[in-house]
Amino acid sequence: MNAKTALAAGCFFFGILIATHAGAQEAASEVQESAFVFNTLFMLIMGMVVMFMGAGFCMLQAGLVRSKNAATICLKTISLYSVAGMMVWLVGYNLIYGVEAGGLLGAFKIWSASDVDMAGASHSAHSDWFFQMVLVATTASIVSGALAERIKLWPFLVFTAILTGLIYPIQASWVWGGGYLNAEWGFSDFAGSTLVHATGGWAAIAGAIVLGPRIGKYDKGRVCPMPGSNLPLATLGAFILWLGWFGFNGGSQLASGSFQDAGAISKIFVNTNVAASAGVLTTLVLTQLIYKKADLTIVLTGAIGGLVSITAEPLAPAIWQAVIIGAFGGVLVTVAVPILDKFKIDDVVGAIPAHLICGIWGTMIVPWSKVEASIIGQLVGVVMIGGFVFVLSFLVWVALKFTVGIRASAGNELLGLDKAALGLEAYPEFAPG
Amino acid sequence: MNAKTALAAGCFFFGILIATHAGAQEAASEVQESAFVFNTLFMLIMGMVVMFMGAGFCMLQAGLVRSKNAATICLKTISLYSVAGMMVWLVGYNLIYGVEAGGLLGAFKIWSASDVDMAGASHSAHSDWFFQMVLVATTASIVSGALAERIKLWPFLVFTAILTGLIYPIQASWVWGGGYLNAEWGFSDFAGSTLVHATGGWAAIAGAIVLGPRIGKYDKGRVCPMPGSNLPLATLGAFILWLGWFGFNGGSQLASGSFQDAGAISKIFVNTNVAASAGVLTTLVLTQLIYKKADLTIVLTGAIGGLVSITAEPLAPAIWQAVIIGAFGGVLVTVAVPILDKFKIDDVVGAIPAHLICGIWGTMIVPWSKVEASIIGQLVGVVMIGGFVFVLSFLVWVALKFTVGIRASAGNELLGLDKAALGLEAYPEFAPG
Amino acid sequence: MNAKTALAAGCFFFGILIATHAGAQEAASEVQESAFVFNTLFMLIMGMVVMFMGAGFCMLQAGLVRSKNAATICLKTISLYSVAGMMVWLVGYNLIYGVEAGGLLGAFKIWSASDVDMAGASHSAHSDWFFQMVLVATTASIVSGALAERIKLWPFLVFTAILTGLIYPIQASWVWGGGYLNAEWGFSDFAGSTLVHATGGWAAIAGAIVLGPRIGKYDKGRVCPMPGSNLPLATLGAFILWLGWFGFNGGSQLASGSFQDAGAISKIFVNTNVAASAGVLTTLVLTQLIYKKADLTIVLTGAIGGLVSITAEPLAPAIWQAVIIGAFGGVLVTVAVPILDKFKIDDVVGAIPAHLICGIWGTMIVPWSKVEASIIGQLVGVVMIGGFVFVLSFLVWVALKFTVGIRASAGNELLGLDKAALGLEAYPEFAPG
Amino acid sequence: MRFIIAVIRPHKLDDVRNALTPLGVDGMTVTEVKGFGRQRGHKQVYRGAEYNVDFTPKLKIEIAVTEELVVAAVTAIRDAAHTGHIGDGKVFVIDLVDAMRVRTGEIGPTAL
Amino acid sequence: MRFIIAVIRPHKLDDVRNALTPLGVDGMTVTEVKGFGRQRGHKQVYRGAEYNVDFTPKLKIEIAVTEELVVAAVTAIRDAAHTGHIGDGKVFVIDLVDAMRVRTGEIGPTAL
Amino acid sequence: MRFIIAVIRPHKLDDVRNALTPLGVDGMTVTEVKGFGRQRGHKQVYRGAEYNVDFTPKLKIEIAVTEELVVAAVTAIRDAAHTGHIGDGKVFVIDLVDAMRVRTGEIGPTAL
Ligand SMILES: Nc1ncnc2c1ncn2[C@@H]1O[C@H](COP(=O)(O)OP(=O)(O)O)[C@@H](O)[C@H]1O
Ligand SMILES: Nc1ncnc2c1ncn2[C@@H]1O[C@H](COP(=O)(O)OP(=O)(O)O)[C@@H](O)[C@H]1O
Ligand SMILES: Nc1ncnc2c1ncn2[C@@H]1O[C@H](COP(=O)(O)OP(=O)(O)O)[C@@H](O)[C@H]1O
Repeated sequence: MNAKTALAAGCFFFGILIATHAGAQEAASEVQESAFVFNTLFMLIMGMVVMFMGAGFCMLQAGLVRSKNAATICLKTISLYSVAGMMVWLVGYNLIYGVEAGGLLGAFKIWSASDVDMAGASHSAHSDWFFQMVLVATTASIVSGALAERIKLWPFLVFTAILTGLIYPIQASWVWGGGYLNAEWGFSDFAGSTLVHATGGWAAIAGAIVLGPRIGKYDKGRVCPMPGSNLPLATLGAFILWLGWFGFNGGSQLASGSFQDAGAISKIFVNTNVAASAGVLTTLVLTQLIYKKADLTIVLTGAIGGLVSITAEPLAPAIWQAVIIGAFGGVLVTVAVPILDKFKIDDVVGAIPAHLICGIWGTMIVPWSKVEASIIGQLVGVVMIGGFVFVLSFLVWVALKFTVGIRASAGNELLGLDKAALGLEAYPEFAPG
Repeated sequence: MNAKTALAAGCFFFGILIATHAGAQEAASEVQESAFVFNTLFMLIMGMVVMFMGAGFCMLQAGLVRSKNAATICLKTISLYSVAGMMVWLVGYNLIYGVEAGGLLGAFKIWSASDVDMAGASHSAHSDWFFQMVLVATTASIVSGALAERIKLWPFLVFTAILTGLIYPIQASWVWGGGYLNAEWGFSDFAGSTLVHATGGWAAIAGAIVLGPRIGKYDKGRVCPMPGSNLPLATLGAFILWLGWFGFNGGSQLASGSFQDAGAISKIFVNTNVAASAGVLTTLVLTQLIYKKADLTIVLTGAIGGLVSITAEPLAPAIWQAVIIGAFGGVLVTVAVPILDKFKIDDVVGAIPAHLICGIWGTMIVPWSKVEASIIGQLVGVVMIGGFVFVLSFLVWVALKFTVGIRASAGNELLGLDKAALGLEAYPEFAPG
Repeated sequence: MNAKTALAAGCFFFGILIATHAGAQEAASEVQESAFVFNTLFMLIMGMVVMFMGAGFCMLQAGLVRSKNAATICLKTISLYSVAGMMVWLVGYNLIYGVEAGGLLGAFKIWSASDVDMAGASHSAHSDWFFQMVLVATTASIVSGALAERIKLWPFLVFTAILTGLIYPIQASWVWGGGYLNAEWGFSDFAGSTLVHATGGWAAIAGAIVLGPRIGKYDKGRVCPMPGSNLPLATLGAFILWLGWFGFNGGSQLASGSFQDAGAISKIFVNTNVAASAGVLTTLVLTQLIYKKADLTIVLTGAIGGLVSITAEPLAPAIWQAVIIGAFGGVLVTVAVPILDKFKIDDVVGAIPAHLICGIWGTMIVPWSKVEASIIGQLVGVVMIGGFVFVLSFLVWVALKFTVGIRASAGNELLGLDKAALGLEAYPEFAPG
Repeated sequence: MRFIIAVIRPHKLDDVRNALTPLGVDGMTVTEVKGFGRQRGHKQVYRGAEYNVDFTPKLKIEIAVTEELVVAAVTAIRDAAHTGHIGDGKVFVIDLVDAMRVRTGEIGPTAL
Repeated sequence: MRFIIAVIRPHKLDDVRNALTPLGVDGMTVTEVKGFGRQRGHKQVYRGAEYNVDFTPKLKIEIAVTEELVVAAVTAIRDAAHTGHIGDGKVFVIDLVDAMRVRTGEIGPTAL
Repeated sequence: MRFIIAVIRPHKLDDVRNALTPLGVDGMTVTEVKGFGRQRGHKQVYRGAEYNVDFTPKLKIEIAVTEELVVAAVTAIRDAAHTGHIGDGKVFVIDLVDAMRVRTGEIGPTAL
């Protein structure tokens, strides 16, 4: 090879290099753009589905309360979703994600999107905010169901603001924000069995204790059922929640634009679905065996229990493991519903069995399918978050109780909150007893 | 460099050129295909969500009418959606998009897809048709709610055909079709505060005036409320509408396959959500202050009012601006509901406050956040479209009134339209008063 | 050109070759990854929408039964969805897709995902499983509506298990699994007018015959209507089904990541929508003409009839053909509802007219728009699948009848299945007659 | 004392009540009932099958009054409930042996 | 004149009405009521707690008839409403002092 | 025999029933009614318009008893239904001419 040819060859290789490099850059940016779009749209669509869970909770709860309190629970559900939206913007989001690695408390700062230049991001900041916000709203919805039929509207909304603005975000920062539990204990909670559901459940049980049971629920040691007024609506609610859970668990993958992500989401969908089915079938069989009657309302709670159980880890388990995890959630629900009654904790819609107890179960069973998780790490997370949420919620409830009061007057409770607080009736034409 | 080497080098650069060019073409076509798929799927999915708003309107209205008219409003809602689907195909679509730049009237032509070769398009023509169609159906749904409980079925459907086939498409062509208002005035209405919502509201108010109030609604100067029969259903409807609005506003970006588009859609989602939340919380607080009772039905209207308010420009505002825009929508709704009653305009479900008044507000406030829009341009659009829709609708209503008649007989109205026109009852087993 | 230059040129071309090859490979893998993601997410989202049809069937049926059986139908709907989820996993899926080309029977094997390496696949195996599963659940939902108000819960669930685990998968394998009907007859059923809907309809009619009509439905030769208790809920159900159908028909494209696929899905959406609209408007006009009253419940069945009619081929027809196909579905529904009553086949919710009769119609009309399909091939498919499903279902129903019994006792039927089997009431506070 | 049972059209309730109040009748008990009478019910169609709903919704009003008030009350009801069409309703008068106000335990006419 | 109050099983309404019409009874008023009697209500389970719903849904039929018709009417009701099981219901007969048809103002037996 | 008609507050039903059972009253018929009395209804607001709902939901209890039981029954009802506030309700006593148990055809006091 002479110099000239060498030059030509050099040119050649240099040219190729440029071409390849330019191509690679372009390709990389295209790939990145495509992934950005996939991830962003995915989180928006899944977030939209989770948002619809608000309607699910609303229908479930409106169906399970007595008709004299149905309009009030509807008002609470749409209001709490609105409060959550405001609080996550004003404080919550930056409390969750403004925490430093291994830290315990994030930043107090109104959120605004940082992604003026989106080219470096995996997905749009707004889409992330939206998805996180709808998760927070879920937590607040859980509380409203348990305390229905006797709590006053405004104190409830004050608690909701504190829950969605402070309590939830702080504990969520420990895990999803990369804080203490994530950094020190490798606590693993994929879509929030503990962070979302048990948190809602702890806040609910604290409220139920401070608030006390509905008048007449526990009479002379007997449990006096107060049957839900509209079971088809409650069933619709359970179906909507089930649907929403695909968004909840699937969306928590937080990315969709690659083989791995799309495959993972698919597996999450399947596991989520079989866990819910297993929860349904277990409660169906158990209530038939125990009570000789298949109890629709427990079966609905069973579906939710199965869903909560798989939420901590919907990706790692094999299908048969997901079935077992969901089925045991159904067992827990069936057992826990009457046990709560034993302790005179009046949980109108079964929020505590489904979200708290199954939330703990789902979190503790993670190591079974996910090797990176440890039982001890999970336990620390469950206890630490549980303790934090329960104690703080309890204090807030007590504070509210002894200042503005949280409980409707006995007269108003007997009359029904709809007439008392709203001045209207949910079903004014269908005279209830 | 000698000739040969020069030749080699020439070949080389030429080769690179070809390679790059071919690569670029291929890459371009891949990018274009990917964007096409993103955009098309996005519009289909968002369109699907908007389609579901039909169910939302149906539930909202079925919940807010008296039970003796609930089945009729259900029939109307599913029928008007069907009529809209036919009319947009037969005339509407080509009236909207067949207009010449700056023009006032599009083409009268049955629509069929032009994209035999999709390679040049940004998205599939069918997906565009679908999305436009569901927007039109929304407009028609607005009318049905305001006129409920007294209008005859068939004249209503005739009006619906005219509204969805002529009135809506003609005014929409002035803006979205690139016609007069767009070309001459830069009128800006991103997702249709005026084009969809105020248009529905103008048609509704014209109808309400021609039709008159329900028997007994205004008795000796007093307003005699006729409470909605099923508020949980109405709440479900509001939730579904809220959900649908993500499709409505988000989908109006009309594209999703780039950083910019995906980012924009995300921001739209967030702004849409906070505006609705603000509408809810404002009406909640205001009704509590004014009436000493939080009024669920006004809160639901407040959610919709907030949503309509942000619809004209869900992208440009900062979050805090969206909050204010939505909140003021809530104020307008709270104030407008009783004012309409003062004028004895009987709007059964609050369609006029939410869609017309908030639609105007949302359109007029666009320049606050979007520099390209001018107050004068917005005003011209609001007035011109309002005048056109109101006058034409009024004439059609009057024409229908004096030919076939639009109002059910007093006997049928007292009996209830369900029994009178449908020969059945919405809730036959639950004896209403 | 001398040797050296030739060498250089050779190098050059070789280099380009490599570069192009490598670029092509990379590009190919990116394209493939992008298509994989598109296809997978598409099937998950569409599957999610189809899953929601469970809620649609539940509401439709809960609204169309008498209130004393409403909770039971809710329990059945959520339970059958769960049973289907289990059975498709345990046997169904591998029966469908484990068949050899042209074969009649697939493999009996629990399903697990094969796509450890997703790089070669068009979409994730889990997403495919999910989409197939929700289709199967649809079939089972059809049956539950027809047999409502008199069938015992547990035998119904046993039948559901057999239907979703064996009957449906075996016949589906003949077509979608590439089995006999596909290989030998080119039987064409895009989204399942026959495979899903007629199959559900055949199982339902077999059950209705074996089970007999509700007590009092046919009294001394007269038809004694038993009006549905909650028509707004039924309308909600129809809307949800309509929504779900976009997932059903659109999702059956099974791919979305290309011009062709995205364009096809768009056309499917449009055709699906106009067919449903045509079904609605036809039944609306016909019931008004025949009965002088527009019958909401038949209109709802008409929407579903239009949808089922277009399901066998939602892609090939021009819009006007889709309109005609759907409209004739509406005619069939209007005519078939009273004819079934003539034969004293008591189909509570109109499942047989909508799903079976329109399913056959939709399948037989495929050759009109799709040249590859033949009338004879379609006929063979309809008859063979119809015969197989009907006979097998009939035998299973008879077997169940003479072993455990399928019919609630007359006392329980009069009392209502809710009180009898569930020990609760759907609407305990709204005293029904 | 007499116990008046009046079956009237539902939308006449306010008129009847307003006609009775001036007479000094300040208590009544209203029940939603189904009336079967000369008035035919209405035809309904459900999924293609016509059938007759035999009953018409009515309200039943029960009023305990002192003897002196009976004629005035019955006349007032008639005037207020009258439309002249079949289905206007009926008024029945029954002897009332005794009455008691639960709140005070008062008995007899003062309890009304 | 007599005022007959019959409490019957809900699904017996048509039978009872059909039994009365031939006798010349062409008016009656029906109310949905809850009956407490020897017939036990039914057990319900709600979320794991069993409880007894004490009442059974019944229909109350009120018929004003002339004295001559009372025995025939009561017998007809008994035959039509009878099943032989606990919960068949009761018939009460009260004296009817006066009756009026609102439409015409007719009074006494012709008003029935 | 007497026919007792008592209008009470809805949540007092169980108390009243429990007060009557020991007296040997083992049948009664309960109807949901709307009461208009001195007790004002409640204010409701609907979409910004206030209005008064004049009626209050009450339960009407009908009990056929033998003459001896009347005083005891009425007293028992009063004690059980009493709260001392307006709206406690009323009890009316009517003469019962005859009674029949449908199941057995028994007539008179044994039918109660
Ligand atoms: N004999 C009766 N006993 C009890 N209720 C009656 C009797 N006759 C009529 N009614 C009640 O009065 C209502 C009106 O009766 P109807 O015969 O239609 O009135 P009219 O006699 O004015 O034509 C009926 O619907 C029924 O509720
Ligand atoms: N003493 C009574 N006063 C009023 N209603 C009664 C009385 N006894 C029975 N009833 C009514 O009759 C219905 C049937 O009574 P029940 O005791 O079950 O019948 P039977 O005597 O045939 O066993 C009860 O549900 C109740 O509505
Ligand atoms: N004269 C009457 N006739 C029939 N029912 C009456 C009469 N007076 C009262 N009632 C019934 O009794 C209920 C209680 O009456 P109210 O006047 O409020 O009680 P109180 O006299 O203790 O203040 C009323 O709601 C009504 O249903």
